[in-house]
Amino acid sequence: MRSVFKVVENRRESEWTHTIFFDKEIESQPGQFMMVWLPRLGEKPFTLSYPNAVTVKKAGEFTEKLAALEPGDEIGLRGPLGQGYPPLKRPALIGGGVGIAELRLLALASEEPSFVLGGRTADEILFYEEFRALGPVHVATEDGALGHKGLVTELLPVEAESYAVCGPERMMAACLPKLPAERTYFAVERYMKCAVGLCGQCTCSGWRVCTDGPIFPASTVAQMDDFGKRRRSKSGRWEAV
Amino acid sequence: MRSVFKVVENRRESEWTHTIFFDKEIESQPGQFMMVWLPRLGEKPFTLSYPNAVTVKKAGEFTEKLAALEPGDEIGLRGPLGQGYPPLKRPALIGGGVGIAELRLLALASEEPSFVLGGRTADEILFYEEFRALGPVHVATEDGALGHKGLVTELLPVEAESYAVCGPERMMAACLPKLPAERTYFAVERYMKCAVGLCGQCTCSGWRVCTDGPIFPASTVAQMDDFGKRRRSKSGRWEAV
Amino acid sequence: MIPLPEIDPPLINASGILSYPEVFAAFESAGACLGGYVTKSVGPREKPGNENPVVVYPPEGAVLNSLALPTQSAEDWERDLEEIRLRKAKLIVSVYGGDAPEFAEVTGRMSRFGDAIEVNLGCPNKEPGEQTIMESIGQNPALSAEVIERVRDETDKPVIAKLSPNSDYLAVADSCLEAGADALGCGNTLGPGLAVDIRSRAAILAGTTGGISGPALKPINLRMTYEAYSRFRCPIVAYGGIETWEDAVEYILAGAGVLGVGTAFMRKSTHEAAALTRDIWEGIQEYLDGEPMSALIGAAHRAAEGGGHA
Amino acid sequence: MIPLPEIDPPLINASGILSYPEVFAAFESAGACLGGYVTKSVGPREKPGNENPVVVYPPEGAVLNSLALPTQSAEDWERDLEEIRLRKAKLIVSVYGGDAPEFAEVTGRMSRFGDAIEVNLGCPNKEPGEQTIMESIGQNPALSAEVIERVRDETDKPVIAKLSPNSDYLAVADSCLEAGADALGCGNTLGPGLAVDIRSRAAILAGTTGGISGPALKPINLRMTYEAYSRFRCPIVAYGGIETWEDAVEYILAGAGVLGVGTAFMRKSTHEAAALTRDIWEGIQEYLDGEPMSALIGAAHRAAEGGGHA
Ligand SMILES: Cc1cc2nc3c(=O)[nH]c(=O)nc-3n(C[C@H](O)[C@H](O)[C@H](O)COP(=O)(O)OP(=O)(O)OC[C@H]3O[C@@H](n4cnc5c(N)ncnc54)[C@H](O)[C@@H]3O)c2cc1C
Ligand SMILES: Cc1cc2nc3c(=O)[nH]c(=O)nc-3n(C[C@H](O)[C@H](O)[C@H](O)COP(=O)(O)OP(=O)(O)OC[C@H]3O[C@@H](n4cnc5c(N)ncnc54)[C@H](O)[C@@H]3O)c2cc1C
Ligand SMILES: Cc1cc2nc3c(=O)[nH]c(=O)nc-3n(C[C@H](O)[C@H](O)[C@H](O)COP(=O)(O)O)c2cc1C
Ligand SMILES: Cc1cc2nc3c(=O)[nH]c(=O)nc-3n(C[C@H](O)[C@H](O)[C@H](O)COP(=O)(O)O)c2cc1C
Ligand code: FES
Ligand code: FES
Repeated sequence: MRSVFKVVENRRESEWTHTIFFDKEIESQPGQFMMVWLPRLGEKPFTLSYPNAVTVKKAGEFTEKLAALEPGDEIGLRGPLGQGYPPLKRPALIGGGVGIAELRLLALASEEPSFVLGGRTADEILFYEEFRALGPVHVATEDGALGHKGLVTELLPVEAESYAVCGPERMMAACLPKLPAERTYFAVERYMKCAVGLCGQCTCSGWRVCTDGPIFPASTVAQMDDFGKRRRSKSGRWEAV
Repeated sequence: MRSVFKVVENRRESEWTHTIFFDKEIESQPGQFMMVWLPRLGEKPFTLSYPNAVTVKKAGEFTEKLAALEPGDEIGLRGPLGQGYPPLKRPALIGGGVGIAELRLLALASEEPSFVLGGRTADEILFYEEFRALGPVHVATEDGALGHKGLVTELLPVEAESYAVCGPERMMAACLPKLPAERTYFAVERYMKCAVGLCGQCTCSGWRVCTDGPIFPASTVAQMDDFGKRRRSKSGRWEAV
Repeated sequence: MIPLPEIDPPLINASGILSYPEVFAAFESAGACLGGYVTKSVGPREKPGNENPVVVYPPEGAVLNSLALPTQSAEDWERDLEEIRLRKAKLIVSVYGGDAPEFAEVTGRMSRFGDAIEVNLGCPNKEPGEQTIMESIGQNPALSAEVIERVRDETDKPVIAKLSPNSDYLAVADSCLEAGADALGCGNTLGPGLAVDIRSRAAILAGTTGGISGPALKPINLRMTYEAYSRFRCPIVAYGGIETWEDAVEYILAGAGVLGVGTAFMRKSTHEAAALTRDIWEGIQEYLDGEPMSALIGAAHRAAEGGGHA
Repeated sequence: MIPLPEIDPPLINASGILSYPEVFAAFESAGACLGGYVTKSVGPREKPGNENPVVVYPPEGAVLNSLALPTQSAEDWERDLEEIRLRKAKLIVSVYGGDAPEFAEVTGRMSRFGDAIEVNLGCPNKEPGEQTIMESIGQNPALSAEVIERVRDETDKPVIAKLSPNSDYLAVADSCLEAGADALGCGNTLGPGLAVDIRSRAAILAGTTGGISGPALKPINLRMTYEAYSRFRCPIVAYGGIETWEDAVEYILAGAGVLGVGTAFMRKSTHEAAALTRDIWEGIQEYLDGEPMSALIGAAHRAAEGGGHA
């Protein structure tokens, strides 16, 4: 699927984060992603936070422009792509930074979710009130403005029947040993080009994240030597995560 | 659909006519046709007489080879193509020559059919016994060996609720004024190349026989100035029918 | 440059599709939205073309044809065009020959019928023993120019040089325009390509290979249109895989002012085909939303030059 | 001529698909039936390639890509190939450069790893400001020969000249074989082609145009294979729209001895892709029904020469 939609709302979520709503809903499994196209600017991967929205953290030129779109502007979407989460029972959803937004649709699709969320400061704990209405929410902020002062990993382990982790790779790598190998899922990010499994650019220890992932079971992630360590740059050169 | 099948039986029907059975059945509407391909020899239009057979009258090089195929030989088929007959109630099926064979599947699909068949001699009245089991059969032969001595048109009109005519074009043209304009259908033949409506080769007064036909209602045929008169040769030149 | 006649709506059939005037007339009677009729390419002498099979359509939107330009004689074509009149569509006579004098001869005969002459420089099919027009002329800028010059001498009607995608088409277009062509046809079929039957181990087409039309051709001829418009800003008649109004709009944005529909008529009855042309034209008009079509032609270039994101 | 290594099964990935050795290794672990791994084309210097979007897939079996040969440096590739070992697949290093000395330089570095060297003469994509390899080298028989000669000097491994379908490829192949190539790669992507977004009126690919792969390419590269085999009777590695065992058999009958799979892996997980390669190989084997594959290579030519109907 490739389509161009119209932006209908730009909702500021935090200092760095905006949710961009468009005029049609897309059916996807939580965890699948979209390639977002801004004509003549570029195309980059984002996860739906609503059936008709992506939540974007300003990280560079593309995300700056994306987060600044206004109603009436056009936004191209290709997808949904990749493998999402399987249905999860009583999951603990562990999110860091904008990764929290990527857990929203999973939270809505899950039975009795609980949340373990981390960020630099309170402002970064996205959808805090909404998640509190769904289940217990544990928070860690680096500046201590909300919840535990420190890192989200310090809140682990928590009791749950399954786990989904989405956040910066080093945070996820730190979570890996603290969570069971079964019924735990990680959202892996790599630089994407084709996003359909052809170019190999998004390799993580040989798995193509765009097609085998981005959601991987912990048992697979545990065998990925490169996870948390290295990734291929745009040109294919190894760089540290 | 394009497939190569294996011939399983060659059944001699008359001096000039053979039925070639192959190893798979093809679903079609009576009246639709197939392009029969003999590798490295050619491809020509034929109507199914059984779901897995065509009945072929030897008329030239291709039909000679086709009528001589033996079990194990390969036969390519493309189709079914074109528009067949609508469902007909109490039809009189009027056939001449090998056109009789093209009516067989229609006969089997029709309620209470009757038959009006013509040929040079008794041998050419194909499927005679089989048709007699289905309904009344009126026959005309030029040599008088079976039924009325003379032309099939001399048996018309006959009483029926609908009519289907398939035979040499001049015979069909002679039938046209003797049959009602409603509920009567003619099987038009023209030289075919693409057989899918592209090349225009099979034009009969602008209708592409391969795609708009080969089965046309009499009301349409009555408006075809070229019917019974002229057709385009392989190169597009007009020639008499 | 002689302007193209006003083709309204700017949709036509592609040459060799429908082929004969009475077939086009039947489309008109059925309410087809086609502002122009292009004849089958008319050659100097009667010629049967290749034996069947002349088409094969491997899955995935590619049709291979190896018709190899069957034609009645130009004389017989004259008789046809005298006899069979169109309702109101403009008449574009497609011409071909084995060399420049033959192209000229046919043009001389047919010019009085046509509102425009389309010169087929790109057919990639041949009967056994022949050379294709693509190889003998259409891939060579100088020989193509010679053909256009001779055609130009024979007619005061606008001349469309219909190019092969399998050529250095910008160079060919350049010399054709230099030689007096008024518009470019972008373009003929691709390849040719091959299809093999794995059971009999034979090439399927009697002509072995066949020019590729249909959706598989679209990205190629769309690029040709885009590049030709970018370089020459001349009138362009586009052909190649136009099946929907969106396809047509892509070609218009790339630079085409007239759209030819061919393979999209495959397996469509006259009524279905006529409905398809209406759908395409309605879709274009809705897209235009009141803008004149001229505002849209080549708009992808203006957008690209404008830069920035829309 | 140096024979190609025995690639068993005779299926490989196409260069630029999967790209990195660890991805291929994952395919092997998942049980893929691939007897050889072709690297992404290795260039002399690090190069990011075009910005996204680098692929668009208009419906109907055509994928357009405008990657434009992103590559880490040849040095980094050496490190990769030292580190990541394949189970048992043969290693074919695909090389490219801006001119013959660069091709030679990369070949010199990479030769020790490869069981064969594939020379990419036909990439039709470029970063802004560059020329494509297809234009600067692959469409020119003399320059292609120069590249092959220089590559030949740098390696004693078999050299595969991978051709562009958008060239006078028989002439190019002729000079490449003359210059020391041991096999032909038939071939690279087609076009390039264009896709335009009608809402924003922009070309979709950041590189504007992209080489066409997938089913739409099959009839073209199949014809290339057929013609090359007919002319040269040399070993041929075929690429282009191979998705099923039937596709593979068509190429084998046309003359290919090794089959490359690329676009067919699109949107397939590693396990699905591995299963696809098994299906293709099993289908070929059933078709062979005990005959050796060598009996099948080019059989369509023998059948055609035999004449008569099967
Ligand atoms: C599966 C997946 C889902 C994602 N979902 C979201 C989301 O919902 N919300 C969100 O804000 N961000 C998400 N991202 C990250 C987002 O794609 C990047 O932040 C964005 O591409 C940065 O682009 P930029 O031009 O603004 O920054 P740049 O200056 O180009 O880069 C900033 C960072 O983004 C990474 N990046 C740049 N381009 C790509 C690319 N093509 N593919 C992957 N990473 C890239 C760079 O490696 C770098 O680490 C997701 C990434 C992936 C792989
Ligand atoms: C829709 C349709 C259904 C037909 N069904 C049957 C059938 O069930 N049984 C049967 O015996 N015949 C049928 N025919 C006629 C059959 O196609 C021809 O008899 C056959 O093509 C003759 O080929 P040939 O090489 O043997 O003879 P030729 O010497 O080539 O020609 C003999 C006659 O067949 C006609 N013919 C040749 N090639 C074609 C062609 N490509 N398309 C149309 N007509 C052609 C010629 O015009 C000529 O009148 C049908 C024709 C059409 C159009
Ligand atoms: C069956 C067939 C016959 C054709 N005959 C001609 C012809 O006589 N002259 C010509 O210039 N082009 C001919 N063409 C090419 C078409 O005019 C057109 O350029 C091409 O098919 C691309 O358009 P399409 O994809 O819409 O079919 C023919 C194409 C087909 C499929
Ligand atoms: C995404 C992508 C990247 C490619 N990169 C290269 C490359 O680096 N070198 C090369 O020689 N061919 C490259 N090609 C061409 C393929 O190797 C192959 O020749 C072509 O895609 C046809 O095969 P297919 O239809 O099976 O994909 C690439 C093709 C695609 C789709
Ligand atoms: S981004 Fe191309 S394979 Fe994943
Ligand atoms: S045979 Fe080509 S249109 Fe009918």
